[in-house]
Amino acid sequence: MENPYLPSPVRIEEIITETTDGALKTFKLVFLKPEDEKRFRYLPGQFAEISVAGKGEVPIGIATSPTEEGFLKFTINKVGLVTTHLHNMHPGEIIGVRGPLGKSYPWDWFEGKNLVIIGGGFAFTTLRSSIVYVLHPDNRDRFGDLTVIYGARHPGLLLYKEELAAWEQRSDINMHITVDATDDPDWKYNVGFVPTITKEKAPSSENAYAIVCGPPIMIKFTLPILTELGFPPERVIMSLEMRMKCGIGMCGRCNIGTEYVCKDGPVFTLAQLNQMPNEY
Amino acid sequence: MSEVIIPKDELASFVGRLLESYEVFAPVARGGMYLFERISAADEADLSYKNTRLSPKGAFLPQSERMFEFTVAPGKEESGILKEAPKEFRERVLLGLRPCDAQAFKLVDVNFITKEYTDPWWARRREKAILVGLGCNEPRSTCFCTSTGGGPFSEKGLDVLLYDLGESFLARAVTEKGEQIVSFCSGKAPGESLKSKARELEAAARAKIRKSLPVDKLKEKDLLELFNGKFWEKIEFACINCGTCTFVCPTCWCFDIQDEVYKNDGDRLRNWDSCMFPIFTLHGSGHNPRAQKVQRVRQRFMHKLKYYVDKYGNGVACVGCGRCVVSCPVNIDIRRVMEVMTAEVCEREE
Amino acid sequence: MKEYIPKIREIARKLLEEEKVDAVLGFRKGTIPMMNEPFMARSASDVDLLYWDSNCGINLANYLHKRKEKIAVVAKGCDTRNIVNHIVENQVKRDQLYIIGIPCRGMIDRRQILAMFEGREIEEVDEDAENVIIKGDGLSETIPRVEVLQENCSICIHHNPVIYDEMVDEPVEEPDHVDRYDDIKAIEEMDPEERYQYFRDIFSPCIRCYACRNSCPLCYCPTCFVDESRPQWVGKSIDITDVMTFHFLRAFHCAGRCTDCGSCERACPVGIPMRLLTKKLEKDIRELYGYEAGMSLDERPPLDTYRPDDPEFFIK
Amino acid sequence: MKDWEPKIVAFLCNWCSYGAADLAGVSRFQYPPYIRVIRIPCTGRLNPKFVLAAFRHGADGVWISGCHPGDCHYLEGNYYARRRFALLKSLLEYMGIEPERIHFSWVSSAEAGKFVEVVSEVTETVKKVGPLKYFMKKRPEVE
Repeated sequence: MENPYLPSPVRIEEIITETTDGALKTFKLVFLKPEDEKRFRYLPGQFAEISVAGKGEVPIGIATSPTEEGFLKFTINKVGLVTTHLHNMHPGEIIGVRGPLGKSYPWDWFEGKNLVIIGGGFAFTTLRSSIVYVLHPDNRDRFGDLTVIYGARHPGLLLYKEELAAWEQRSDINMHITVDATDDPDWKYNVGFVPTITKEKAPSSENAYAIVCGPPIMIKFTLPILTELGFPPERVIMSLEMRMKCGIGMCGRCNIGTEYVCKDGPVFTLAQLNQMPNEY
Repeated sequence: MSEVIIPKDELASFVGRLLESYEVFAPVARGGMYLFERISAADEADLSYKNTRLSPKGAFLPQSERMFEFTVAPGKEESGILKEAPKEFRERVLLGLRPCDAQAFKLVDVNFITKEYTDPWWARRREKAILVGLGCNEPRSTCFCTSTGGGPFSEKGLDVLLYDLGESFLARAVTEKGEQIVSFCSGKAPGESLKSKARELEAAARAKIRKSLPVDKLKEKDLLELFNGKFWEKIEFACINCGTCTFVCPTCWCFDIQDEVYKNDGDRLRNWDSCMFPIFTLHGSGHNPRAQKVQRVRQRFMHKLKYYVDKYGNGVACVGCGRCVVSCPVNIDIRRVMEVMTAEVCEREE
Repeated sequence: MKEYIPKIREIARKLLEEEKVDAVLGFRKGTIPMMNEPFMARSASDVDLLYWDSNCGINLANYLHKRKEKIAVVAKGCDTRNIVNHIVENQVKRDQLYIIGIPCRGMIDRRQILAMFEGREIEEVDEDAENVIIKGDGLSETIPRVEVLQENCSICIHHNPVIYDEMVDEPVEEPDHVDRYDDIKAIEEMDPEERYQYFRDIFSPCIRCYACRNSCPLCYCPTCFVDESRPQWVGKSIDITDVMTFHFLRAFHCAGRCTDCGSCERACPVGIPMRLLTKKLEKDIRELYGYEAGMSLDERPPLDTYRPDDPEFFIK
Repeated sequence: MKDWEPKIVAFLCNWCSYGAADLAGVSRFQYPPYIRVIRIPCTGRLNPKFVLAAFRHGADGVWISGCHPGDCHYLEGNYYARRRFALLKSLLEYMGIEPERIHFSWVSSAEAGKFVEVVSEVTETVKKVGPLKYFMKKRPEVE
């Protein structure tokens, strides 16, 4: 019997400090067993439980795209017991990964559609996965225009800075990077909150889906703008966070009404969320 | 299916024979209460009990269970790698459990055995278990199993059903597995008079359950209307947010996963958890979607009586055993909550 | 004690009608024998639900902390001592409260009665001044109430409220000679090994439901030590070391504050006599510092004060 | 048991007993090497949880030491602590911890001699009672 609670051992290959405050680090992980890697088939939007023996597990969105083979990346905020311990670990050490878990963004719905990806802060991880996935030559033709609006409080808190810069240069993606504020005279991109920039750039809702991921306050002010732009709630896709333990819909804590965020989510449409109790 | 008579003075030898082939769990008297525990001698089982204080769910979902073990010794190759804790899963007989509790196992199965995932510990124990139920001649005043799809002699989820006929038990096999158990009884088949006595007991027991609750109405209620009901504030007032109701409940399955380290070795354990505890849903960020007591109380009742109903189309996640009614320190009575939730007019929060 | 009900309702009605309070905290009659439910009457129409008998053992002070409204509270002796604690510990203000004092004659030990009639269904338990009357399926027994009181009530020396705005009746007589610590002394006589085994047996049925903690008016920390993870002071399994560590620290948090109201034992679903720990601390504090919890608004709790000449025989 | 060496956790107040340990070291006094010192700002900071945690992690004995009454750097921290210690010791013993395992002392930063004396006495007593029997966290007996 396959044990869905058993993490696969992985080696920490590399640890990248992403932000100037040091609170976010990206962990590049490599499976110890090739069969575990083969089994780990995922799509952007899914997450995994990162397991540290003796400390516990944390659910983290997968930052890599399935088009990047041979490793997984997770960008982890230093918050509690497990993540603090992770931040003190070094390349070469062994941890565990359990997954992939949850539902991905609905990629079959996106076929032939334009995509508007809106992200804020460190919630950009599964969005990065999505962008890399869409931009991959095998996939690019399956989707229409790709617009990305990504903001952080200041330039030092933006994730994946090199990739952001590279995407800015490409013609097959409309990239809008923004920060809430900066005193950096060399800052070449937008300044302003994500909702403001969304309004300003006004991506068309025509034949489009929006994926929105970010802190509650950003979501709160972005959703009305998407409505203004003509996105119906069925085409606004969101990803939720919850305290989780099992990640497979059994331990009982992450439900919103009838839905378990870990298994039935974490991806929901705004239309679905509107029908669910407001308890998240 | 076959029926046999076990005279009461032969019960011990019957249990003794079971003990030779199975792990046997049975009601055991423990300091002023009964608990469902594994027994090692036939005379430990006491079938004269009314019901156990805690439900028998611990036989499949122990309060604390070792999931994995590991070493964190530095420099060792296997350091940090979890291995499934070695366990033996022998065939086990749950002897004399109440029909409501057997029904509860079926309700919990849908959580642990799903098309995507199977909980290995629950599933292995369930697979190897034979459930020998004991019908309730004397339902308690807090029992309401007939409202929740069961009954004092319900065969749901059982392999064998026992009737206590006074001088003897009538054992009826309900499943193939049950036949196996019945074959351990040396007794003969019941005559017509004992059979009719069993039927009379059953009818009398049903008549003794006075409480009838309109549980079916819950299906039709609007989820958000119930969720936003104003009545939750009244229901939750007395609640002290302990975990008693959830821990005594046969259908509460929530658990927590915890790592422990003892010098260089460690375990990943799972322990019963409760939606009554604030930490149950506390995010690392400090945000808590169910920070208020009223939200947690609502979660417990909504989960049992509405979310479960809507998600699985399987009835309510309550079997009417009455344990939470008896054990709640502040007398929050799920029967009263059911009545409020199924009332015609549902007061909504403005 | 049912005879107090009309007076309780009368006072409550007056207070609510005259808008002297926003709510009256008391009990309403329970749905099963020997249980009542803490209840907040918010309008005159709720008043007739207020109820009182010898099954009101849950300490209502537990429902007072951090409340903003003006509340009348029906309070027996131990409840008022916990209210004093609350006021001293700044959990509630005196002028927010209108205390309706109950001269208490002790609460019935539900667990004991259930055990006495194990196997038989008790359907109703009634009481008069002297007796408890138990009725059920072919059952009708009269037992003198002194024989079925909760243990803490049988050794209670403060039946009457220590603080109140109005009494529902004349004070009851307080007993003369009560040895509150028989059981504690017997444990003190044991050697360490015996004591450990004794408590191990006592605490092994614990299911970690925290009913003892949550029914206790003293437990109001925003985050309990059992939920702290960095560091984690106590594991969450039913391992006996964790269970005993929990009970040790829970009791210690009550040191100098516990009024022996018995809510913890009453709430425990598996019948653990955890008062053996809090009572030990109570005894020590009485002997060392001459203090009794919750008796005066002007005294600091014993662990929040000191005397330069406090005993220090155990310090090198 | 012959090779057993006691583990003693010593919670020393920063201003007095920790200073005494320092002075004992500087003065090259010899004392038994079984104590693990944890510096605390004041004995008033000692939460009973710390003592339980020490036993939980396998300490055979715990020793808490601070300034003499009246000499507290924070004026009265040790007075408060003294009451807490009396109850802590009593309740620990009541639940089965041997009295030989829990020790308190007042040692000023000038009393390197007393520091050595107390370490020796604590060590001897803990040695006599042997390894910790209860309240140590072990692998739980669960399924």
